[in-house]
Amino acid sequence: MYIDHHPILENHGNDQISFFYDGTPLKARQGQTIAAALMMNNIRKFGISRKLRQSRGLFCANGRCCSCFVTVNGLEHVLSCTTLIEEGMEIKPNTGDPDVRGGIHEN
Amino acid sequence: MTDQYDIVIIGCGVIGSSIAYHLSEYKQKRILVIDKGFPLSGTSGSTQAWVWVHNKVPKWYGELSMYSAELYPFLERKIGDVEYKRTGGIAPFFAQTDRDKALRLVEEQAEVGIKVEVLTRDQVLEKEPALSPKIAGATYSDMDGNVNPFRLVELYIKAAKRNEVEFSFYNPVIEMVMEKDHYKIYTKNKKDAITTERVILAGGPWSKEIGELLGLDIPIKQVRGQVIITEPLAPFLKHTIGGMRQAENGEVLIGFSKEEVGYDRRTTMDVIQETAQMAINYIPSLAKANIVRSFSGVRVIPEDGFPILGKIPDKKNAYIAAMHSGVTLSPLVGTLMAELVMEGETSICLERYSLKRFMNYA
Amino acid sequence: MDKSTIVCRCEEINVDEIEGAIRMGASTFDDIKRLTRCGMGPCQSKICMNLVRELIANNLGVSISEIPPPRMRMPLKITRLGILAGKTSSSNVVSVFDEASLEAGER
Amino acid sequence: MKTDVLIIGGGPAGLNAAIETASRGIKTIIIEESYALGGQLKQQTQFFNNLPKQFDRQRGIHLMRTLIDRLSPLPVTCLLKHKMIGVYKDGRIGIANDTETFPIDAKKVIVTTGAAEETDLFPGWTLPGVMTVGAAQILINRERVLPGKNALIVGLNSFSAEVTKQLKACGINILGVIDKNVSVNDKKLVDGLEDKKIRVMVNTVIERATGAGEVEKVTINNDGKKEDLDIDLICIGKGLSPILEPLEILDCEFGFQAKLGGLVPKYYSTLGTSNPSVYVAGNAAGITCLGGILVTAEIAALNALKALGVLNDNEAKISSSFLWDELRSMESEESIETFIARVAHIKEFHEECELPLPASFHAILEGC
Repeated sequence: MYIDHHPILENHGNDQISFFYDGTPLKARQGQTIAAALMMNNIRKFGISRKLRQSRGLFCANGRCCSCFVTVNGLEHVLSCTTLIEEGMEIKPNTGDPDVRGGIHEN
Repeated sequence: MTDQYDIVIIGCGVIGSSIAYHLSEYKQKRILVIDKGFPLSGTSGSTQAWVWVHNKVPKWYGELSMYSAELYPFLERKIGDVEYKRTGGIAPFFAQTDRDKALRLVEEQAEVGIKVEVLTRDQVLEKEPALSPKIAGATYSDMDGNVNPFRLVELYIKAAKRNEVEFSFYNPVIEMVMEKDHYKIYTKNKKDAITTERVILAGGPWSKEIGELLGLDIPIKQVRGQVIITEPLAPFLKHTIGGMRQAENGEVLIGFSKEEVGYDRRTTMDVIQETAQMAINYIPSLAKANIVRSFSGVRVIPEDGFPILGKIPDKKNAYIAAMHSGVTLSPLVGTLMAELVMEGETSICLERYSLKRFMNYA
Repeated sequence: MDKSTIVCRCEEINVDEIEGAIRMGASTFDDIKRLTRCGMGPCQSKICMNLVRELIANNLGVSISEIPPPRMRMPLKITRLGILAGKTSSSNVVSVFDEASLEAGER
Repeated sequence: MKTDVLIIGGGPAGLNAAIETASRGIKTIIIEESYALGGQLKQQTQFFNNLPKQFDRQRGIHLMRTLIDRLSPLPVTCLLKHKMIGVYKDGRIGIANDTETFPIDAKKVIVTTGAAEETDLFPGWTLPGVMTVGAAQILINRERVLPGKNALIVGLNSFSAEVTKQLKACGINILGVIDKNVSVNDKKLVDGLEDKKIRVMVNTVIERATGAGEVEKVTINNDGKKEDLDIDLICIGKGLSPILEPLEILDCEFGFQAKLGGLVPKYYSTLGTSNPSVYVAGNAAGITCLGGILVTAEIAALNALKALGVLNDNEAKISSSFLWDELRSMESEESIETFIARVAHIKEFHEECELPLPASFHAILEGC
């Protein structure tokens, strides 16, 4: 959800941009990271883990934990928390990691 | 831990742990393995872990490698799954002039039963479509493969432990004294000497230092190899490629470097960048893969390139096993060294590999 | 604490696996890393470093100050292979085909 | 690329260090991993009262502007979206951006990489909706996005308390702030939260967090008494520790100082490390307050300038003793323990190297 009236900060510009998430067109604000653009659209699960197939999303927001990987315009494993959203970007969740070692499945 | 053993093995890498395991199968001797660090903290934990045969020359060295590779399936039945994969090995070349060299290799290896093929570019690309079309050709053999070195060492140790072998880690050997029918070994963590009838030196690149404790000059060099590793990728490389392979977990390990810098285990941007460039020359599509980490290992290169195996001349009941390609050779070296210690003779003649060959030069 | 709790988010290594390695004699992060793959994933132990050091300290009954950090490896952040590749004059890197002759001592 | 001074990290410490070096005309490059300068100041909406003399009391985000404005006319190159990834054999620093990897040859390197948030371990901490308090603060103040509606905060310290209040002000329902310790030393912290009608529970841990696809429920355990809460956000505030990776591959040694955040690079009274060309400042030199971050940056920059021959001994000595006084006053205002630990850390390293502490430093020691 977008914070329209921030208790302290002035309102952002209203520059909206469009992007696609798994094929669905969505809106974001200019200057947001991909992670924020997704969370603004109530998407918090960005992918599933490789081995145990557990849900993953934003954790550290500082490019360190690598939990927020998404696929951007076909490029896999992009850190969504440090990459800015751009007009027309095609974002896909990171659900396609090969389950090369097997494991218990959970979603 | 008591202080008296029949056999002490110094070094718990892939060679030391394999010898320990194979000796323990006789279930006759009290065996202790000592390591200055923790298993896998040295060379055996920092390797691409090829089980590589086909371009080991001359042919007698190729033959030794072949026998060892053939033991892996049997070894797995005894110690467990070490993720041995006989993937077949491709060694690409970029210049047509290398083709003659490749054909000579085929002839030489054929004499000992190693089947090597020379592939054209199209044949290479058919086997491994991800390889660069700039490749001129490759040598190929279905004997090559790879193994998980972490599982390998861990399972050698576990199997040996089941046979009551004892282990002492983080315990460097500081002094060795040869008395008339036994050795006294002094270590950092133990006040009293450990006594043993026989001692086996399996210190890998540290063999030089360990040898000095017995007054020996072991002719080996330390050669650093740096390896870079990608994030796990969907399986796309079926074969072990000269310089790179895809591990079972999807990571691609890439390494081509050789530097003589002693025991310095650092990695450097210089070599990492060169290795990355080389990787792209081989497999252009890797350009988009994330590199997650690098590591380096200090490899052992005996001065003439070949393993040093067997009894140590002029030292009673002392043995040595030091070689490059310890991963490839570990099942066979373990078997042969155990035979040598227990039975006094080996099923494959090790004369050629004796430390004596260096002493004759002197 | 539930022993199946994940410690290493990337490689999905749990408390039990780490304590198993400690029982085998592991006493540093790097020992555990080699036995379990803990800390070998994309974040390179940035998130689990102190969690694991604490587990070691608790299990061995020593202070966390005694437990050295894992060795950091380049690249410090995940980097695309293509971006890493630089045109440099090759010095230490040889093709495996040359390696065969090297090993054979043909120099 | 060649430079006199390379600064790793464009947060408050990096910016302030660059102001010092660049204002003396020294060629300075800052590399910053993010798309913008400012580091964690980018989302600090709270006021900071305890700042060095040259700064008025102001919000973190405004201080960021102040620093950038002071820096912008100076001869400094800021490389955004550039990260340090390694070191070459000859000591040059390996930098990667979106397209290439290249070396920077720097006479002096000042590492101002800041701090990373520590985490807590409980079943379910990997679920989406569980994040660090710092991440939640970035979302509300930098991104203007609500990370959830009903939140539980784990770990009570001044930073987590501040962010909790900010989350509440944005309309998030705070179900509680829990801490595993039996009591909280800082009564002001607890009062500050309770004044805002936020429940504080000590001696309380998370038993587990669960949810399908994202966190939905958490079981907390207050001294044996279990309670289930419906939440969609858990913020972990376990404190900070210095970011060490770049220092490690630059061969800097580390020591342990619990009050400075655990492992900390060893450094002299100059803030020079065991690598003669590397200095460290800000939270990377031990977790401190914003005032401490800014002053350590000045000290490191000053000593780098001295080593480069830009300042003479006397100038450096006078400024240095002034700055150390200021650092002591900044740090004792917030927590004297930080300053005491810092001094002990420095003393230990000087003793280890058998290098006497400068005379001016003894006066500082006597002061604490």
